[in-house]
Amino acid sequence: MSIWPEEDTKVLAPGEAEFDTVDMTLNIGPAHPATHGVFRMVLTVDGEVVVGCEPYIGYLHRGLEKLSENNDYRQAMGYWDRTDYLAGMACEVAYCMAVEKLGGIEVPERAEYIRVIMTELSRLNSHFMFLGAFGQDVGSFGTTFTWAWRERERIYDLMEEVAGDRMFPTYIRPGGVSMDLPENFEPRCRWVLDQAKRALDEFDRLLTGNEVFVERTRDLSPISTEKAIQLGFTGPMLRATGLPWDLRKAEPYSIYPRLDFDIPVGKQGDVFDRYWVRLAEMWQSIRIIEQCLEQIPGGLVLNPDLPKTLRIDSGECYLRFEGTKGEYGVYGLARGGNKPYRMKLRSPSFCNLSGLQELVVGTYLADAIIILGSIDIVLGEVDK
Amino acid sequence: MQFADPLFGLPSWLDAVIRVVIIALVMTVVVMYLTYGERKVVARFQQRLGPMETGPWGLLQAFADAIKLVGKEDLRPRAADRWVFEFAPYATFIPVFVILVTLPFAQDWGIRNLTLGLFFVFAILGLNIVGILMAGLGSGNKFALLGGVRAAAQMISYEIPLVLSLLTVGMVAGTLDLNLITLAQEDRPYILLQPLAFAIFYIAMLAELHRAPFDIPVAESEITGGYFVEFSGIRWSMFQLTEYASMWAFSVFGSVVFLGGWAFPMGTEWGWGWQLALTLIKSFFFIMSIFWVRATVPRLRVDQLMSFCWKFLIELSFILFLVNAGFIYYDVPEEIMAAVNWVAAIAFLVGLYYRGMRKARTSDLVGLYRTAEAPAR
Amino acid sequence: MTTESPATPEIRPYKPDYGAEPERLRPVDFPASRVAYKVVLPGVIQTGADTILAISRKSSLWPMTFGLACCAIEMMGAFMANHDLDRFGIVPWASPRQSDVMIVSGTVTKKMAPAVKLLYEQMPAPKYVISMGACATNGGPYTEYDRVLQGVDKIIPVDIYVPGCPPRPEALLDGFLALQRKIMEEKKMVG
Amino acid sequence: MSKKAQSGMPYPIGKQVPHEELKSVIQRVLKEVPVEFGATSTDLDVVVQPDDLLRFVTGLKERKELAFDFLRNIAGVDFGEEGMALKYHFYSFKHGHALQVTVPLRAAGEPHPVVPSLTSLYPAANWHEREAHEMFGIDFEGHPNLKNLLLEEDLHIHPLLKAHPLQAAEILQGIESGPPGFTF
Repeated sequence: MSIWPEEDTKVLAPGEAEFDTVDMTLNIGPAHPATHGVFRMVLTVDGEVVVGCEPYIGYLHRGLEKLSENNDYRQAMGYWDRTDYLAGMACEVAYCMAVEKLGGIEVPERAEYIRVIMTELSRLNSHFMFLGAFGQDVGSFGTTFTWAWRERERIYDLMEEVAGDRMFPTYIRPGGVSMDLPENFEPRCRWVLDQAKRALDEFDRLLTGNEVFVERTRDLSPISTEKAIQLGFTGPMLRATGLPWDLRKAEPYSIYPRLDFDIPVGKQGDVFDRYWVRLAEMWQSIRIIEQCLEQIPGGLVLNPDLPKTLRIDSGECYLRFEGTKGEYGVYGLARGGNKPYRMKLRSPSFCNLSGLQELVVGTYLADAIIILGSIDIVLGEVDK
Repeated sequence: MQFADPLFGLPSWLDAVIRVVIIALVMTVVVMYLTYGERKVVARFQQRLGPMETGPWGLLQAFADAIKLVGKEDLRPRAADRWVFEFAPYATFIPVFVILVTLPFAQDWGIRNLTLGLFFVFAILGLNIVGILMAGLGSGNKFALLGGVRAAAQMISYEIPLVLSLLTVGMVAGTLDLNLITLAQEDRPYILLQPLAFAIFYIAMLAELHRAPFDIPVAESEITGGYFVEFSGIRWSMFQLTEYASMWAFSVFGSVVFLGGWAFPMGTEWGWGWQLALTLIKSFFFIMSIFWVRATVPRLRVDQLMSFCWKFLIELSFILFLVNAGFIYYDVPEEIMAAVNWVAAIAFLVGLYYRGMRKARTSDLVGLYRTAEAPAR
Repeated sequence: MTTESPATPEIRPYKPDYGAEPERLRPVDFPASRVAYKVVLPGVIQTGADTILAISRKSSLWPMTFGLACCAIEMMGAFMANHDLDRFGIVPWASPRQSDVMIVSGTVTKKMAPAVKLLYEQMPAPKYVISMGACATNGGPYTEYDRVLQGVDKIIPVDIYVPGCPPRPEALLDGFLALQRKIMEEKKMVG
Repeated sequence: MSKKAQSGMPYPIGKQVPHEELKSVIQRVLKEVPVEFGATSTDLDVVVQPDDLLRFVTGLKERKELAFDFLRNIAGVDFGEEGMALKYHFYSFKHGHALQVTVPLRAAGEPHPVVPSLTSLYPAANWHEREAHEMFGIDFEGHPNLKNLLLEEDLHIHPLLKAHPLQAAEILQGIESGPPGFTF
């Protein structure tokens, strides 16, 4: 007599699974070193392979749009630069451009140049953060992080000299910028750019030239251009698939048509291409800033005709701006008064993140972390 | 002088106790300064300063950490299995300490010399896994479970190439006695005879120690620390002690087997103090290289790690073992054996290098419509 | 209900009231039996074990790697090369079980609040909280939105408040130094 | 270098389409759907009734002359008593033109205003519609997973309605008339 019940001693037919595996639900976040903030995803893993992914956002939902509706046009700007907090100045530029579109406000030419310089410095800043955090995700123990932060501190110092604060100076105003550049801005800026070039070279050697790094990222979660467009990807996520679609070229604004720069694209939209596109974009940003420093004219930096309180009778716009993560869209509606009637943010991280499920399922658990890192989310922007 | 001649003519068991106490104290201090040293070295790689304010140049930092950890609350999660959870740190630590029993720090000076010392080390190495699995399973945490299972798979896999590469050396030396192996390296260390075995040993050692690029079981950015994620206070510091003590034990072991330990280059001419210093200096070279690798190399993925071991490293170490066995069986002169091994080692390293170069060329990877190009270097 | 309505509300000058200051910080008197080692071993142990423990605690404050919002960027900046909190023995750890300090760096929303509280409860006993920035202190610019918690001190006790929006890394560093002073002040109580 | 590379692109990048041209194309191609035209300061605006929305957007996506393959954004607007509106922003990578579609809705309240969901056409609409659902209480018919995205899952408030108030900021200590401190 067997001590085992009959049904337990089942003989597997050929072709049946050798093991019965049980899926495990793994909760990552909202406080986890790899989630870049307070993002939470619930992964269903079969051993090490991810078979399901459910993203949860909203842990930093702090009412950007509601508060914008209840504040003066200029007061509301403080909420907008805290959306993409890695590149505060770029968000200010986008918001101010939306207000200018609503009110039909002119901007002096010098201010346009200053805005482009600040936007591209912010882009450098944000992409340096990406490089550092991505290296951390892949597992290089903080070395990339500190190296990237060394450059970020230089850029922050420069911004502080220009505007008075490191991250959120509210330096850009509707109708221009709040004050002129300091006297020694040009040599300082060139010095910072030279250091950034050197750092980019170092990163190219440290990460792009690293066997382990390339082995980890290459051919990981490739995505086609059509699929990326369907999922609403923009920015480096879309350009990594091979489509050179950049709003600075596609729907030109500000003084970008006068500048000579290229759009780096990837080939197959895998994680390595996303990394490479960002790295190459930084070289282009440096080119843009150098051209701006040469071309910048003199003159006023703030439109002098503006009233103290901005009142816009009516207007509607959907302003798109090539933010650091993709298309940073601001839908604005004015119906009189000194407050915007409605301000809606179309944040690139939000839309890029919504396709996470498509990218992650079928990869390994360790890969899910670096895929999330390669999307380069900023939670302030995702959760608004 | 016989090995383990009792100190001052004490009874044998009392002598052993005294030696164990000495080794335990030295080990604790060494581990403390290894944590300090790692923070300093890695900080320098990251262009920081590292601990500076606690004592002169931060020298007391490790003591502050240790005392603080003793004073922390000892938490046990409700989901944890009580006995498994509480004994896991000890089950992890004891095997590492037992390895130290047989290591010759100077001529005829260790706790006890064992005739089958190498075999003893292999036997004890595997026991570590039990404690790690206990920690992983007993914590009642999924991250810890993943970390424990990853650690078990990784350590069992990499034990095979580790043992094979060391057996090759034992075969060349003709003994498994660690003291005699060291003595045999009086005029040339075995790294000159067996460079490929050294390379395999180094890689497998990194995997056994969970150091980068094989720090998959303790990956901070993935599973927030792995099997010890739920441990706090003194129990967590036992894991930390295990990590650094095993790093030190492996370094001493590696320098004894491959770098000539206390024997190379001065043989028995120098006194035991110099011999001890030689052993420690060589082991710190090992440790420094481990820190260096950690600060620069990203982490592998678990399947890449496994396939590297099972599809490449084990085959390579088997071939190495058989070829060297053939050399010894047919009494091939030592020079020819060294030359063949050097050719193989250089081919191994060059192969790895070219593999890396082949993958890392960005110009091949990017851009059907490439309109931007990073400046040529 | 009083009949007369106050014409102008009386405006008192702002005077912070933290309770009786010396009372709160006065050392606890232990019975003689608990400090017996001082009597038994005079000259051997000159400083009390509590002092050594407090010095160790203040020299090895390990915060949790845990960023909420914009302030987290400046918090990372404080750990990096330019400001390097590692000089003071402050290194971040991923798991709350191994951490001593929780830096609440950013806006705590009501959706996030249970997680913050859980993380605080997961930390082992001598634990400190630094509320970094205006949002964590009282909601900051977002305080009027009803999904935002008006200060993290509603759910967990806070030791140090660091002002700023966001505070500079130097300010966070100053917060840590203040926490170190606080640990030394209250050493008799944590024993 | 850039000239040569751009000649091989499948999409015309940087081409600007005047509003009038796009308007005439829509009038020609989708004449069975009753629409009104307007303009914002950036885009051509088309007002479509909710019942016609799915038919209209399917036409926008599938007609070769229009080929709006990219849904940029969905923004809800609350006009209080006057009702609500949804603003859809589309873009065509193929032709390089952009369009805003306005869908007027009845005012908020019970029952919620209903709009057909666009997730079957544009997977990108998924999160945008969930956001509009929780912020304005608009129901999207045919959405696969219509639950709260940014707010807590069991919370049924609609913060972006104009009727939703902001809360009073608490002042912990200072010149307020009550005793210092706060209440839970």
